Amino acid sequence: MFIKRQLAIIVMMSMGFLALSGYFLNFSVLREFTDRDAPQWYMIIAGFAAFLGCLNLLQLHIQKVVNKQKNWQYSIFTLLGFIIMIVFAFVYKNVDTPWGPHLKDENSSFYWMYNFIYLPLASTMFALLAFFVASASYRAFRIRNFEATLLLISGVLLMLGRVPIGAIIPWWVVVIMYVSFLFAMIASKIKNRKVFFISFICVNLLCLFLGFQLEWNTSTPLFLLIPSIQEWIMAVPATAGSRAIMIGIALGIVAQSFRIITGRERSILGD
Amino acid sequence: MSNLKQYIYFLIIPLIILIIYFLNPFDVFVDGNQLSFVSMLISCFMIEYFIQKAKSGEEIYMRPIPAMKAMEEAVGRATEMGSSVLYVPGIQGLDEIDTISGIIILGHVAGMTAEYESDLHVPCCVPIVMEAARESCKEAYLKKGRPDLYNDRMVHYVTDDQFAYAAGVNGIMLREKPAAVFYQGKFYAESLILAETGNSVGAIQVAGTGSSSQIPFFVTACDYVLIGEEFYAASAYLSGSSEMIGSIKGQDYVKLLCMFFIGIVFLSSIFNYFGIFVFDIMSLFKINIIN
Amino acid sequence: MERFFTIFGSIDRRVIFLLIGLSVLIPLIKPDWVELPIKIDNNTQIVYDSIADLNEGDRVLLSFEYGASTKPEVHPMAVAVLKHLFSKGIKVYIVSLWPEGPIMAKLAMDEIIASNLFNIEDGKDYVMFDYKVGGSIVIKNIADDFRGIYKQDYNKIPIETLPIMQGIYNVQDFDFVFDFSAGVPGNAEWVQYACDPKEVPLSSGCTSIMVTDAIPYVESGQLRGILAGMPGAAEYEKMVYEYLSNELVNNNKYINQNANIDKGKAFARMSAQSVAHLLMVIFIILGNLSYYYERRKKG
Amino acid sequence: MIFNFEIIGVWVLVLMTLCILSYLYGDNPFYKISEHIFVGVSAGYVFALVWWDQIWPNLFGRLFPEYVGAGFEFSPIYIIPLILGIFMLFRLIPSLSWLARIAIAYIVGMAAGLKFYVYINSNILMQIQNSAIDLSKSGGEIFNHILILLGVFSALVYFFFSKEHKGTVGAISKIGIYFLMIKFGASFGFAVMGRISLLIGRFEDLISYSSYQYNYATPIILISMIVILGIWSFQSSETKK
Repeated sequence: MFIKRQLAIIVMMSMGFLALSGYFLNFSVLREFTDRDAPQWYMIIAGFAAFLGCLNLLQLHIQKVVNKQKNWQYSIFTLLGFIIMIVFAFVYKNVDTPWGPHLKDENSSFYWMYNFIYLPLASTMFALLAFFVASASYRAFRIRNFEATLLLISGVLLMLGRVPIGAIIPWWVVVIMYVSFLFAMIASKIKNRKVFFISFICVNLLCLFLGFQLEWNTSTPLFLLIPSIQEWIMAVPATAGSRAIMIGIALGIVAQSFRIITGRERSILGD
Repeated sequence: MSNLKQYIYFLIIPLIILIIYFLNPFDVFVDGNQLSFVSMLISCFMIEYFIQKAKSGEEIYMRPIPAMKAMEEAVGRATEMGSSVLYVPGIQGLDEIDTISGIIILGHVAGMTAEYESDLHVPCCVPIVMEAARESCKEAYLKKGRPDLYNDRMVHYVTDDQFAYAAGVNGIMLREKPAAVFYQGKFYAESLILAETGNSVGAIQVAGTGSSSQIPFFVTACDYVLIGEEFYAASAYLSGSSEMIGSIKGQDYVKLLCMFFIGIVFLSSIFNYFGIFVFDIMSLFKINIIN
Repeated sequence: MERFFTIFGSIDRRVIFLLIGLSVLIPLIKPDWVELPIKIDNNTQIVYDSIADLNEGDRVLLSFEYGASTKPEVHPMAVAVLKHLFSKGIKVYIVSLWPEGPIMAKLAMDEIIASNLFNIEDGKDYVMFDYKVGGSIVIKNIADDFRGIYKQDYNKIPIETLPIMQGIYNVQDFDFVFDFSAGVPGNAEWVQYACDPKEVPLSSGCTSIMVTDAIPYVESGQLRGILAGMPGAAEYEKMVYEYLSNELVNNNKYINQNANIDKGKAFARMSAQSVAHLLMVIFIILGNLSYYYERRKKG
Repeated sequence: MIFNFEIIGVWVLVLMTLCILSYLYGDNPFYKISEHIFVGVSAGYVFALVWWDQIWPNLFGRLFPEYVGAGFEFSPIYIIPLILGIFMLFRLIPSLSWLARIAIAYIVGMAAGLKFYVYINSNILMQIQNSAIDLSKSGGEIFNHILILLGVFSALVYFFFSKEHKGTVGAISKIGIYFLMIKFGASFGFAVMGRISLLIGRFEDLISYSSYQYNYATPIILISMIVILGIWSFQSSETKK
């Protein structure tokens, strides 16, 4: 059927073209549309879809309760929470503020639910990440190869360098870190273990001796201060990486948008 | 396509457009947006050129991306183990290209699950994404000749809120123990909660996102990751049609052009400093979104 | 030794969770057990200097783009920046692009007023506006036509009647823009849609996770420094604290002489943060050692 | 003993916080309850916001300005999103469900058009512009700048799809990966910092609610929860046996 299939694709292509040309054509109506109305319309359409979402949610959990599926008891809590919120949003507001602004009135029932149930749940869920990040880094920051080593070094330096503890790490620890890193890189080249360890210790001692000679304890050079190393990592290699990713993402989006506007990528419309 | 036709399409037409644009008859075009227009035009025609070239049958080499091969593997393993495939299309609306890409990839994954006859489960964060995802899945099952396996309950809505969604999907993972989990779309802070939980239930995880700050978490907790640009190219890669692959090649050339311009700007700023020539290329690259 | 590390490698992750929890909890309950000096990051210094360079009577636009879930990180910055601005007699304009923004802005202003440090008046020294839907579109509109989008302030007073609003028509009428952000829309949108094209100096305080995305803008000068997460907030608090104590002695006319200055919230939290980071690094090192032994055992 | 709505609220708040935190012990009934409440409440919350902040003022406020009074003028063009929105609802009627496709097509097309322009500008052209170097700066800064450029170049080479990563291209792309990895490590480090900060915020709340003023909400709930959890896990291990 033409109308069922092709119409949607035509709408997609022409909307893409229209939205894009709004930036270049000197018609105020079109400009107004791309600047203001087009995103607003998205919100409105998405708002209508929200009805579908809520119906889906109700259907899913009611089914679960009715059919007594596994863990059905918990679905009652979901349904209760949802219905209470809807009642406080549309039926009972407990304050004199008009409908709508009452959502943000500190004395309304809706705000009470928001403040004492929704907020703590959301922020605790967010804070749970602190624990996950710990177990993730414990497992993930392992020296499997050179790339993983870089990930680890820049991560650890950042963690230390950004908090006060980084500033009190003395220069000689950093010297030993540098030497260890250097030896870790050339480890595969030196076969003899004894030679490796002796030279490792010798180089360390040499560097420390040099440090005392140059009086690094009184005036530590910047490259031996964790916070400064951290600043440099942020300013240089991390910036380069961010920039490349930014450009890459933009190119990906440009190509994807081009495919959509020219009607080549249409599987999203079920075609 | 003959050479002459190629010239007409990819040299003459853009030139004519440019001439019209710069002559600006009747003040049709906005002033101050020239650079954007030119770069847009160049990138469009460049991509189109390679699409046409690919269409006319030219072989195009595509570097293999392990994460894409892994998708099929993951679905296969889920079938073997008799458990389901979970697909998470991100938490943003349909007005983000990331989500759109995620839904397109979902179409391909749904095709695989239809073929392998494994269960697919798509919890959505935004109702409108749910509708688009349903459309895409239904079609994929139809195309593979298995409309009987599809039902609307596969794709369902959880909730719009970021962390409530994360909690909900977490629950699904903990209690259903899927063997393969896909994260394709736009993610924010919840990425780590999801990826860590998926890891703890022992699923094969394939992630793809354009949110650069979340990539590290996927890199550390998932088995395969599509990083940044790879994610947007994945849908074209997976479709395997010559048109799509051509567009990726075109995109590569736009990238080359970007690098070229970075070099030009860099060199010209050096020349400027020494006064070798006075043309300030920076003024050309000063963009103006608002004008 | 070797056995210890192999056991450690297979440790239950709940033990890690418990230790992380304690490492945060103990310094919070007993803050004087660990006290550490704070070193100022370069980017924080740039932010401070840019604001210190502003003159009396300058106008600064503050944008609140965070909510309750990211409040611990960003809120202390907002309070410290407000203190810094008011102590210099700068006029402050507050807009919000997140639904929770006005609530946060109100909390910050309440804290400032409760501290009784400054004699400030709503509508004269500062003005607040309600949340507007639209994200980057709102930023675009602020850049072009401020009055087109904001007709009245937070207290529903028409802006034509507000003395502080005289001469404010678009973003170029502000001397500085400061953005507190925790996501999208945030500082990237301010750079792209308003401050870079209109050449208005912009600075930002944001959550830690946003920093690596924002840093290209800092390096290119489109953002004047950045306050990065809670440590950034603590550093800024420290600088403002020192500045205020100094000004109090110098009889700054904007500061009440009988008020007492507090150090700020983030400052006190830094020891918990430090201990948790240190613990994390120790975990990473131990994890690597156990990984090393595990691999050696497997050959 | 003080008793009012705020105190009840605080008790609920502490209970909810601890229920979520109990997930760290493992999946348990407390977590399941709070998770399900969270899903329901947030869905209701978002729906209320969508209606009262979006559809009501932005759509009906423009179609019936006098009745709604949201400060907009009458704009008949907003009939179009209304129609598209209703198309969306036709999803519920199988024979008309194809109409929803048109609404989706509108959104996808519009997103493609808008993002195309925005990303070319903000991510590509702006970054090209930033690569200009200022030679009047110090030697170190110039070195850093060149290093950044090299990093950007090599990382972009990594993203080439139609070139095999072998030989020179392979070597350069390898360097590109190193830059990307450092960036990811830095992001990770910052994320650790941010998450810990949020946890600190949460714990501060819990600590402040453990005072007499709030009837010792935190310690009482915490202890009773630990006891119940202990009994629960003991029982469930019994049944497993």
